[in-house]
Parts: sequence; C-alpha cells; structure tokens
Amino acid sequence: ENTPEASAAAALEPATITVYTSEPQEKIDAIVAAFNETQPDVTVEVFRAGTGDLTARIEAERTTGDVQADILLAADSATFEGYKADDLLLAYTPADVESLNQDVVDPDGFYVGTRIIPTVIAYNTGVIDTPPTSWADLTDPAYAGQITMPNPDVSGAAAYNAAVWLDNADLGDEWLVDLAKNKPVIADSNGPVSQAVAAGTQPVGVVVDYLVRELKAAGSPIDVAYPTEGVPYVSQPVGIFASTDEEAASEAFVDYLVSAAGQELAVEQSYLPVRNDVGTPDGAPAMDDIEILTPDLDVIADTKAAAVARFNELFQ
Amino acid sequence: MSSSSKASGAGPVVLDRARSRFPQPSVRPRTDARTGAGIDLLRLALWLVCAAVVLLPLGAIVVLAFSANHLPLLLEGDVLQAGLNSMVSAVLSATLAVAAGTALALLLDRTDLRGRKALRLFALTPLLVPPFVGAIAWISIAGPTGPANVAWTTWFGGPLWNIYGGDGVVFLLAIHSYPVVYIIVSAALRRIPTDLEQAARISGASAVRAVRTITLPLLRPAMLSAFTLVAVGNLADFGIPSIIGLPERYVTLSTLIYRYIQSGTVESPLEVISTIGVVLLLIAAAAMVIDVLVSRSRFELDASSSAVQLLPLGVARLPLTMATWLGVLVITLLPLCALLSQALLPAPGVPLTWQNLTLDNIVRATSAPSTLTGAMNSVMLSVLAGLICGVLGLAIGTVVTRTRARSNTALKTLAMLPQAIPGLVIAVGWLIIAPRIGLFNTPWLILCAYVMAFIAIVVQSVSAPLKATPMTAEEAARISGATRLRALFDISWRMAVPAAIAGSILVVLTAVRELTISVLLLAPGAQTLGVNIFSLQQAGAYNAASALSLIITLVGLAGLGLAARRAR
Amino acid sequence: MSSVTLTDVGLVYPDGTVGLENINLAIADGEFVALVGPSGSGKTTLLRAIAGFLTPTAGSIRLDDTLVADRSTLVAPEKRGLGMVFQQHAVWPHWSVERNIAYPLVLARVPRAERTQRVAEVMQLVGLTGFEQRNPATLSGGQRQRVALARAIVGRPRVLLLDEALSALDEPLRDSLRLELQSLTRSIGLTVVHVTHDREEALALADRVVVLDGGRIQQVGSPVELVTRPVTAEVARFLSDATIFPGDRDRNGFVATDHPCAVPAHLLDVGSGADALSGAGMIAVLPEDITLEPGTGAPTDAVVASSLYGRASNDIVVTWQGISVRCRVPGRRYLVGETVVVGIRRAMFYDAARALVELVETR
Amino acid sequence: MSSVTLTDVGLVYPDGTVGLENINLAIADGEFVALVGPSGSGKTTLLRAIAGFLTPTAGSIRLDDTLVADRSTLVAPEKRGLGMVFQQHAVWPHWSVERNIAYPLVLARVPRAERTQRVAEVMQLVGLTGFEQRNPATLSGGQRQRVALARAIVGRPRVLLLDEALSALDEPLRDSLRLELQSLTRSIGLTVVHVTHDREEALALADRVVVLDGGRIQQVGSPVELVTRPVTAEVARFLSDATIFPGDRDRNGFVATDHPCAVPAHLLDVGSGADALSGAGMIAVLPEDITLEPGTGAPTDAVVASSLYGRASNDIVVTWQGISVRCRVPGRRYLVGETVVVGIRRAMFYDAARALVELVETR
Ligand SMILES: Nc1ncnc2c1ncn2[C@@H]1O[C@H](COP(=O)(O)OP(=O)(O)OP(=O)(O)O)[C@@H](O)[C@H]1O
Ligand SMILES: Nc1ncnc2c1ncn2[C@@H]1O[C@H](COP(=O)(O)OP(=O)(O)OP(=O)(O)O)[C@@H](O)[C@H]1O
Ligand SMILES: [Mg+2]
Ligand SMILES: [Mg+2]
Repeated sequence: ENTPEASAAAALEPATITVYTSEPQEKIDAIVAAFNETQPDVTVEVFRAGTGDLTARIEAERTTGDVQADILLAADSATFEGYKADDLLLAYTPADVESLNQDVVDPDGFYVGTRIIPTVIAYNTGVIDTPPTSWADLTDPAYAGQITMPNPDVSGAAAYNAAVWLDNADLGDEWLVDLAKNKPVIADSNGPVSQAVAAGTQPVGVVVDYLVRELKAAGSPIDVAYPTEGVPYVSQPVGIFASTDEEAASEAFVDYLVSAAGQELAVEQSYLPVRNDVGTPDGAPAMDDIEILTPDLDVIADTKAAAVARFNELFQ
Repeated sequence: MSSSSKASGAGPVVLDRARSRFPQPSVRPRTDARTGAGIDLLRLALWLVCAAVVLLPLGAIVVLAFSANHLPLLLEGDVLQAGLNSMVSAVLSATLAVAAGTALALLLDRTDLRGRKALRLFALTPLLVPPFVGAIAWISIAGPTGPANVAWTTWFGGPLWNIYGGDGVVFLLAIHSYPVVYIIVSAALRRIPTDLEQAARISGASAVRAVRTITLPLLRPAMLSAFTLVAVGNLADFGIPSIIGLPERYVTLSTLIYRYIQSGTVESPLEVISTIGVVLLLIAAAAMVIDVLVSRSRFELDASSSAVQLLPLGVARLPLTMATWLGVLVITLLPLCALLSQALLPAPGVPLTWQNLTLDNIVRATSAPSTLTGAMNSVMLSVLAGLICGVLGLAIGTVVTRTRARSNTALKTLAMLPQAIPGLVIAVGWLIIAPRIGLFNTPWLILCAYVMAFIAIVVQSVSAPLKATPMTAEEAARISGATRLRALFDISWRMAVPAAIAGSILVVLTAVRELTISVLLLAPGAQTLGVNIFSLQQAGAYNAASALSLIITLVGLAGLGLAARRAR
Repeated sequence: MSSVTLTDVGLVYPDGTVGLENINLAIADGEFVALVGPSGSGKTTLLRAIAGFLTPTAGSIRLDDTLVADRSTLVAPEKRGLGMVFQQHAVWPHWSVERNIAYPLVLARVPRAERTQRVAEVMQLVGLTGFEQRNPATLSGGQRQRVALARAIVGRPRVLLLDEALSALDEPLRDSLRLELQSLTRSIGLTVVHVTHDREEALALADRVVVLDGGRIQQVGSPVELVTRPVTAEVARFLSDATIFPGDRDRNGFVATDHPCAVPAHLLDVGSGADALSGAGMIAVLPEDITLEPGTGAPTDAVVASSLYGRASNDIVVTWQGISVRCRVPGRRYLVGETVVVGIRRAMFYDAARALVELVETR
Repeated sequence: MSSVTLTDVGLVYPDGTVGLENINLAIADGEFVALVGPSGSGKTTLLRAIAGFLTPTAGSIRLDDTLVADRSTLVAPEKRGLGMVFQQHAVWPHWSVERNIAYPLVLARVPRAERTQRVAEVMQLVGLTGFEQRNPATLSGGQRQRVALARAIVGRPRVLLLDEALSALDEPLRDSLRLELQSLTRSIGLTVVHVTHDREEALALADRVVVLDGGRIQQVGSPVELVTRPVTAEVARFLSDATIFPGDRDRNGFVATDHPCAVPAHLLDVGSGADALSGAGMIAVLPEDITLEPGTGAPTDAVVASSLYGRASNDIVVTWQGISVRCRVPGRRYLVGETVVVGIRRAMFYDAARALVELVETR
C-alpha cells in the first residue's frame, strides 16, 4: 500500500521548485503544506493565475528564453499535448502509475492527470423542483432563458466539452441546435456560471462539479446532477518542464500529487480523484456510478476548433 | 517670453498659446550655454527614464508585433467585429460619461444645489471600485434576476433591462469613467469667469440659455480632451466587457486578446496580441494628436474680476437636488450595497435575512495570509508607484510646460501613450524584457509596469496649474539670482507639488487594486490585492471577494477624501 | 419720471456681512451717475442689486415704474432690460465680434435684417466698423471693451450699468475711452450707473456722484458740489485727499489742537446751515488750498516728504509737525527734504454734531 | 560713473520684428528713468534686454563697468545683480511673504541672522511689518505689489527695473504706491528704470523720461523739458495730447492749411536752433495753451464734442472745422454741443527738416 512514508522513501536535498498552477490559492497552499510534511527541504514557490494568464506568461518566457517554471499544474491535456509537441516537457512516469485511472495518464509519459473535473448540470434547489438529469433534458423549452454555461472561447475546458458533445453520437449537432434554442447565457467561465445558478440568476447551469459542491457546503441552494449520457471531464494534468534544474524535487512533487495521500487531499478539496482507492467527496456519487465520456483525444484535438466555431455560430 | 508680460496686461490666464507664438530669440551667445546646461541635463535624464520605463516595453511590443505579419488575421471577421465593438463601446460610453460628467460639473460647481460637497465625494466613488468588481456588483442589481428585473418580470412579463451585452458594457464603462470627466471639466469650468454668463443674462438670456450658448461652448475643448482620455482608456478596459459583454457574446479587442491567449486557438498568440496592442496604440496616438490640435484652438479667457457667483436654482432647487442625489446615489451607493450584502451573506443564493448575516467572509478575506501579503505588496508597490510617478510626472510636466524645446511634445506624448494600452499587453511587454534587465520575478518589475501605466495621471494633473502660471514667476526668481534650473525647481516645481500629490494619490488608488498587469508579472508566491480578489472570485469564494472589494473601496474613499482636501 | 429708484434698500450677505444699508437713491432718466467709495464700500453690491444678480434683503428697487425687486418680487436679470459692461469686458471668446454684439438682439428675436442694421449702426458708434468678423482674441484691450460696450447698448437698454468698465485698461486707452463713453451716452441719452475706483473719472464723467462708505451713502451731488462742499471731512479726505486737522473754532477762526495750524475766520467755510460760532471740530483742507513757500528755519516749518511733478501743479506731500499734508501747488517744484512754510487759503470746518445732521439730511 | 549704459543697442526678434534700433542711453547712478511710448514701441523689450531675458542683436549693454551683453558676451539675468518688479507682481503663491522676500538672500548665501535682519528692515521700509507669515493669496493687490518691491530691493540691486509695476492697481492704490515708490528709491539712492504706459506717472516720478517709438528713442529729457519743449510734434501729441495743425510759417506767424487757425509770430515757439523764417511745417498746441470763449455764431466757431469735469481745469474736446482739439481750461465748463471760439496762447512750430535734425542731435 502507498502510505506517505512509502513515497517519501528518500528525503531530498534542499531544493526550490516553482509551480505554475490555476488551483485556487487556498487549495494549492494546502497541497504544498502537505507535500512539505514529507519533503520539508523542498521549497515550493507557487505562481497562481488563470489558465490564460499562465499560458501568456509561459509564452512570454519562451519568447526570450526558457520557461521559468519547473512544474505546470493546470488546464487540460490539450494544452499539454501542445507543449509536448514543442518539446517543452520532461518525460516522467510517476511512481505507482498503475493505481491510477489510465484515462488520465499520457501514454507517452509526459504528463498525468491529477483530478477528474467533470462538467455536470447544476441547478438551484430553490427554483427547480424537478432537476434535469440528462443533457437531453436541457433542450426542454421549459428551460428557455434559464440556462447558463461557460464560454468555449475563453475556457479551454468548455471548448473541450463542446467538441465532446458534438462527437457524441447521442448528442451531436442536433442536440446543440436544440440547446441553442433555449438561449443559454454564455458566462465568462465556470465561476460565474456556478454563482449565477446559486443566486438563481439562471437556475440551471453547465459547470464543473466541485464548485457546486463547495457552494452547497457554504449554504447556497444549489445541487448537482450527473447527466445520464455521461460527463465530459478534464483532468488538470501535471507535467515537468524540460528546462527544470530540480528534476528530483519536481518528480517528488508529481509523485505526491497522484499518491494516495495527495488524492485523499484532493477528495477533501471536493475533487473527484484519479484513483479508485480514496473514495469520493461528500455529496458526490461513487466513481463507479459516474458515467464518464472518454472520447478519442486525437479526434477531439482535430475537431475542437470546428466545434468552437459551430458553437459560436449557434449561440451568437 | 516677453509676450507673457504683454499678454498679462490684458489679464488672460491662459498664456501658453501666447507664449508659443513668440519664440525666444534663438541668437544665443556661448556664455548662455552654461546656464541652460542644467535644464538640458534634466531633460536628458527624463528622456532616459522615459526610454527605460516606456519606450523599452513599447518597443518590445512593437518588435513582437512586427516579427511576423499578422495583419491578415486582423482583417478576419472576429477581429473586425471586436474592433468595431471596442470603438463603438468606447465612443458611446465616453459620450455618455462626458454628458454626465459635464452636467454634474455644472450642477455642483455653478448652482446652489444642496449638499454639493457630499455629492462631489459620492460622485467620485466609481473611481475607486475596480471595474470588474463594479461589474459584478451591477449584475446582482440589474442582471436578469436582479430585484428590479424580477419584479418587472412578475408584473409585466419581461425584464426591465438586462445589463448583459453591449448596452450594459457601455453603461458600466460610462459609470466608471464619468468621474474623470467631472474632474477635468470642473477644473476648466473654474477657469471660466462667471462674468461671461452674467453678460449673457443681462443681454436677455435665461440661465439655461446662458449655459447652453456661452458656458458649454467654452467648455468644449475640456470636454473634448476628457472625451479622448476616457474613450482611449475605455478602449483598453478588460474587466467590464469580459464580465458584462461576453455572456451576450459582445467581444471587444481587449477580451479578444484574452481569448487568444486563453484558448490557444491561434498560432503565436503573443505576436497576435502585440499586433492588436499596436493597433490600439495607433488609435490612441491619433486621439492624442486630435487632442493636441483641439487644445491648440483653446480660447483665451480673461481672469474673472468677481468671485464665482452660484446660480440660484429657485423653484427648481428642490426637485433638481432630489433628482441629482437620487441619480448619484443609485449609481454609487447601490453597487456598494450590493457588495455589502454579498459580503455579509455566507454564499450566493442565500436569502438576505438577519439570521443569515455573517462576518465570516470579511474575516476570511482579511485574515487569509495571502490577503495580508497581497495588501502589503499592493500598498508598497502602489505607494512606491505613486511616489515615482509623482516625482517623475512633476518633473516631466514642469519641463514640458515651462521650457521650450522641440522634443517637449514627444516627451509628453511618450508619457501619455501607455494609458491607451490594455494592461495585458503592457504586462507582456515587460515580461519579454524582464529577463534581460534582471527584474524577472521581482516586485520591481510590477513597479516599473505601474509607473509606465500610470505616469500619465500625474503629468496630466500638473500640466493644468502650471500652464496657468505666468512665466514671470520664474523670471522673478532669475532676477533674484536663481539659475534657470534653480528657478524651475524653486518656483514652478514647488508650485505644482499640490497637484502632483493629488495625482499621486490617484495613482496609488488605481494601482492598489490593479489586476491585469499584476496577475502576469507577479513573482511566484507574491500577491497583490487585485489578484487576491480575482483569485477569491475564481476559487468560487464570491462573497469573500465582495468583502475584500468593499474594504478596499472604503479605504480608497477615505484616501480620495484626503486627495480632495490636498488638491484644494 | 425716474429711471432707477432705490427705496430703503438693504442687503446682508448670507454670511452676515452687511453689503448695503438703507440706500435711497433716485436716478433720473438720461442721468449719468457715478458710484465711488473705498474698497469694500458696497459699490459692486449696489450695482449687482440693480442688475438682479443680488437680491436686496430689505427695501425695493424700481426701473421706471416697474417694481423689479422687493421682499416678494424678483425679476430675473434677463427680464430687466439692462445693459452691463464688466471690468474684464466679458466678451465671449468663441464668437466673432459681430456675433457678440448681435446676441442681445438674437435673444430679443429681432428680425435678421433689422438686426444686421442695428449692429452695424452701433459698431460704427463705437468705432469698430470693419471688425465684424474678427475673433475677439485678436483685439486689443480697448477694442474688446468697445465690443462689450456695443453689446451692452445694442439692445437699447433702459439703464447702462458699468462695473469698473475702464479700470482694466492702460492710461492712454482709458483716457480716450472715457471721452468716447461720455459723448456716446450723451448722444443717445442713456441712463448710466458707473462704478469706479477712480475719483477723477467719476468727477469727469458723471452728472451726479454718489459716495458710498460701509454700505451707506455718504453724499450725493454734482462733481463741483462734492469737490467744493464735501459734507463730511471724511468725504473730503476720500474724494480730494484733503488733510484733516482736529481743533477748536471760535469767532476769530480755527486753531488746531497741539499743532501750529491756525485759520482765520474769513478763510473758514462753514457750510450753509452754520450758526454755532464756536466748538470743537475739525477742518479739512484741500490740496489746492495750500500754498508753500521756502522755509524760514522756524521750528514750525514743514519738510517735503515727496514731490511728484505734474503738468499744471506738482503733487507734494509735506510733513508738518507730524501731520502729512497733501498739496497741489503750481510753480516751483520743491524737492524732497526741503523745508517749507505751509499756508492755508481756505478750509472747511466741521463740528462733529453738524456734520452728522447734514449727513442725515442729504439722504 | 554710469550705472546702465546702452551703446548702439539693436534687437531684432527671430521673426524679423524690429524691437529696438540704435539705442544709446546712459543712466546715471541713483537716477530714476521712466520709459514711455505708445504700445509696441519697445519699452518692454528695452527693459528685458537690460534684465538679460533678451539678447541684443547689435550694440552692447554695460552695468557700471561690466559688459553684460554684446555680440560675444551674455551675462545671465541671475548674475547681473538686478531687482525687478512685474506688472502682475509675480509673488510666489507657495511661500509666505517672508520667504518670498528672503529668497534673493538665500540664493546669495547670506547667513541666516543677517538675512532675517535685512528682511525685517526691508519689510518695514515697504510697510509690511507684521505680514511675515502671511500667505500671499490673502493679501490685497497693493500689498502683493509691495512684497514684490521688497523682494526686488532686499538684495541691494545695482538697478531696479519696473515693468508696468503699478499699472495693474486701482487708482487710489496706484496713487499712494507712486508716492511710496518715489520716497523709497530716493531714500536708498537706487537707480531705477521704470516702464509705464501712464504718462502722468512717468512725468511725476522720473528724473528723466525716455520717449520711445518704433524701437527708437524720440526724446530724452526732464519732465519739464518734455512737457514744454517736445522735440517733435509727435512727441507733443503723445506726451501732452497736443493738437497738430499743418500749415506754413512766415515772418508774421503761422497760417494753417485750409483751416482758420492762425498764430502770430510772437506766440510761436520755434526752439533754440531756429533760424529759417519761413517754410512749410506744422504747429503743436498743448491743451493748456488753448482758450475757449462763448461762440459768436461765426462760421469759424468750434463745437464742444465732449466735456469732462476736472478739479483744476475741465478736459474739453472741441471740433474745430474738422480738427479735434483737446483743451484743458479752467473756469466755466462748456457743455457738449455748445459753440465756442478757440484761442491759442502759445504754439510750437516744427518744420519737417528741422525736427529731424533736432531728433538726430538728441540721440
Ligand atoms: N459674496 C459675498 N459674501 C459675503 N460678503 C461679501 C460678498 N461680496 C462682497 N462682500 C462684502 O460686502 C462688502 C461690499 O462689497 P463690494 O464688493 O460691494 O465692495 P466694492 O465697493 O465693490 O469694493 P471694491 O472697490 O473692492 O470692488 C465688502 O465688505 C465685501 O467684503
Ligand atoms: N517675442 C516677440 N517676437 C516677435 N516680436 C515681438 C516679441 N515681443 C514683442 N515683439 C514686438 O516688438 C515690438 C516691441 O514690443 P514691446 O513689448 O517691447 O512693446 P511695449 O512698448 O512694451 O508695448 P506695450 O506698451 O504694449 O507693452 C512690438 O512690435 C511687438 O509686437
Ligand atoms: Mg467692486
Ligand atoms: Mg510692454
């Protein structure tokens, strides 16, 4: 079994690594604190920003030299595929990789997912009596003007979702056309969507699940439905930049993230884990009860731009 | 220079025009070179500093923009549409802001409306609320489920007004920019002698007619320059169009820039956004040229002999007072109340009842270690930026308005240009040059970017009083035995210090809540307040974000009161 | 028929400053009245009350037979049918000269043809023909003041109000505009109220001069009356730089207190209502009524403190036993430091009580 | 030893305007010189050239024996040791009165104790004691001008330059400051160059008056000389509002061309160097040299165009056969419109050639 002690077989030399992440500040602080319990000599510097800001910063750093980060923990696999193609990443397969959900592990070994972040249906319990339980339900004219969803132009995850929906045989273009008829409000990103649903601005939203659980815990009248057709998800991958000087420490951090201890912390932080041996957060169904859509990533990568364009066309 | 004393014989206060008409004799024997050397050195130093903090990053952006030809992309539908939206929203919002700001200036500075002093302070509050926070607050007021819309829907079956979309963007941009218009126009208004209006009254014009035919035309140059300033600034705004515009797919250039970065749908996004940045830069430069041309045709006004006489509103006093108070309170207090209610509620959607109120968010927002480091950083950076901008802006303003040199216009333009560029592009510029100048991952990088972005505020605010001071003030010092440089320091420079302080306070207030620059340039582990709020927002801690915004706004309000007192 | 009538007018500013007190004044049709007085005496306040920019807190103001201001009535400035010229001319910089002058006619909806003609007329009157399309910024101070004047009279106002209208101009200009102003207002028979700091100007131009002090009228009279028969020693001092000697009067004449100045009875002017033959009081001696002769070395000699050359007479200040005496003497110009003997040709005697009585009668 | 010496000074502005031409002037130590002349005549230009704000394009300027400006030398204004007072006083608003006045001493590194004492002295001299800590904004115009004066003299300048220093003040203030200025500069023996628009002021204050026109010196002389013996008809017109009649002179006197004006020989003043007994020329008649008598109804009568009251004499303009004649006559005040007979008591004859000769000699 993997215990913290086991993964910390060797305490490392003092080192400083820099992590670029889009994790909320409080969560990444907790992760670093927990990591430091096993690796007290590794100092983790965190640069937290939105995915877009991270991308911009990495781009700017590449323009004039090397990427200044050791680790990137953010976004979706598509982003990492891009960096992989540009030879920016270091190949590393974390310890204990076999215990992980193999869907989130890069077969080439350049990155590995750290959480399952599915996009689900959220609804305001104060307004909605019979919640929608499937994507198809959302096309019901009763929901006209009631739905909100993130903008695929801005949110990488939303763009990915659009591609997955279009690629899905049950949903596809027809479903998207019907959904557009309900004139959903296209919010900037997941945050505003969950807020709008909680506040009742639009009582139904398409949004990542953990935000909903957190709001519910804080007292908002909100709840989550996992659509029966299956949920698209992103895996918030982690990867090591090839330009790192602290290979060992970086690898240890990646190991920790996907270790049982790291994943238990993720569950505590309301995320669905990438391994099956740590349970699921309060209020979430067991992993086996969640239908997950796992399309062919190559297909998605090829169709994403077209999907976003189609989406824009329909929802204009 | 001799014409300045000549012009003052007739009593005008605006002398710059007269001065430029009569250049000094260029015949200058060698011995004079020594006394001019001090000024030349100062000018050289200012050029060097400006080159470092403005020209360098601008250059980086331009180089990046032209490293490959991305012009075809600019002609694509997306960009054209976004450009159109940007222009339309900037122009419309600036028009609204100029209308509102001018009306307020007339009401507050020229009539006996009740409670003018308090109104003035209230009217300036939108200056303090970060635009993206203001946008969020307004959504809860005029969003589709805002109280007004809900009520309207239940009674009339449709919402009253949905803030999302282009109209909302224009509205909010106008709200956040009318205070600047008010400040500029009311300064100009103070220079228009009331005699001119009274002469019209005696000629048979009613009060309203006198304002319409005399005061407003005389204010036109100030209104136009406020318009360019505000329009150019709104062109670059990101927070409002992203929160209010995007849900209705109202894309502007600055949100498009963000999207290009975010979505990875374009090749080499940095070059593309730099290209867009350069386009915005050109628009801004054009606007500034227009501004210069307009201010060249500024009217000469004589100093007023009589004190400003307030127009008695008579029977209209009470209704106008109530209408103005209502308007200003709705625009300023309502969003603050929205923020307050969110700050006191545990989570969105929780009904507003006494039992549900909690201080948890405020505690959470203020006690988080990252808030503390953010506050410390922000305060340090913005105070430093305020100081540097104050000193540098004062020096540039003084040299540019009080000495004659061909390069003055260039220097001033250089200082003014960055305010037209979106923060994101400024940040990219600095990111690119940071490693080469050894500032990468240090707070000084942010400081440099702040100075670049905000120096214009101080230059602007010191120029006006300096222009109104006759050149004889310095000549008197030279006759007293001061060299040109010494006279510039002892007299003009010191006389403009109060204006520079007021400008610096504005810089501090703006920088302390800055978001788009800081978010890219922060060193790992560092924080600023704007980023704190944004992070809380992104983490779904909306109510804590509201609490923090509210606190910053209230502290800023206090600071503004201070600035207002200083400026007087 | 009076053109402007002020009855018991009082004006207290909101901060409690008394601007005017108990002003009674009737200005006749076609009369040129000048208001003079020390700084802060209420001249501007009075003028602006007539114009309608200030509201009297007591009394009433009439223009012809129309009540324009009292406790319950307030006619707005634009409805009073007045013309006004300000110290800083207040020519509107955004309009051409012609447009400036035509504005009152535009407001009065005078038809275009008539308007053009009347503007042309008045421009000729003030000597601005040819300047129609000029931008006011390109005019000299005197020309601007002429534009302001033309604008003020083009609408044929009932009363023309001038507030230090010439004060901002240079001396030669002021001089020539003074002449013009007089002949202009005379030729069209305008009623004029002219506020000025300049005593010579007031005396030169006006039919009647009103002396204000502390918001009250001190004296109203023709220039000659004011110069030769000031109603109080204070008025004499203010208007003519008279020197005041306190002392006592008896049938032999006047003797100053603790001072060598003495004036025999036949040189004393005691005003029409004089009957008391003795008592304490003071004399006011006009600068013109003083003679200077070379000093004798006597201890009562005076010393020249300053000496300014003038065309007709030199303006000399001598210090005479502690009192500064202003003299205007023709002939030899005594130089600073010389000793002189001071002679008095005529003096006006005021005893405190009488002066007060006269004052009350005047009002 | 001359305090200011200008030799052949010329100044052409960069745009080609001639500011000064061929100025030769020696101002003695302790002398008070006034510069007068029509607007644009170069007064300010001359003063600023002395101050060092403008550089002559020809000639040289010396202060005492120091060459301060010529083709190759230019001493900066701050090194010339001058004092200057501007029309708009230019008191620095950000400093207290005391600090304003002390500034020249601070720059000269005068030790603090001495500085305090000298500032106190000069403040007493100009009557500002007690105002040390006042903010200049709270001072009246006259007080500010006094601060400017104190500041200009505290450093014991070699020369005090005044550029319309009193013009911006109201008449009563100007009047009293004139007196003060004179006694002050006399008492400390300052050399003063005073630019003014006001001819009376120039005559009143100065030891010598310089009349400028078109950038050239027209006449230099004492006030009496200038008033009684103007060197050209133009100077007479500018300085004294003399009326000019063109005409011819023979041994019997002067007869105006196409005009009833005629002056017998014994009333003609033809200047010292006169010898030609006949020729074409013109006469200048001073306003004081004109007499008016009630009209006879003859066709040569003049008509009163304007009539201003004055203390000593009335200022009357009559139109005499198309020529406006300015008169200053005591006694009865003729009213506008009356017809009068014009008499001439004395006239100055100038023939074009002679006037030019004299002009050249003067310089
Ligand atoms: N708006 C005001 N509020 C309060 N007091 C005022 C106001 N305007 C004038 N006063 C005061 O009223 C008095 C009369 O002022 P006014 O301006 O009429 O004097 P003035 O004779 O015109 O003086 P000046 O010759 O200096 O122009 C003064 O004591 C003045 O301080
Ligand atoms: N900076 C300048 N450039 C060109 N010409 C100038 C300049 N300053 C003055 N002049 C011209 O030089 C001439 C003399 O001007 P100056 O100011 O010395 O006259 P002034 O006698 O002081 O007149 P005023 O009485 O109006 O003050 C005028 O024709 C004026 O227009
Ligand atoms: Mg006044
Ligand atoms: Mg001048």
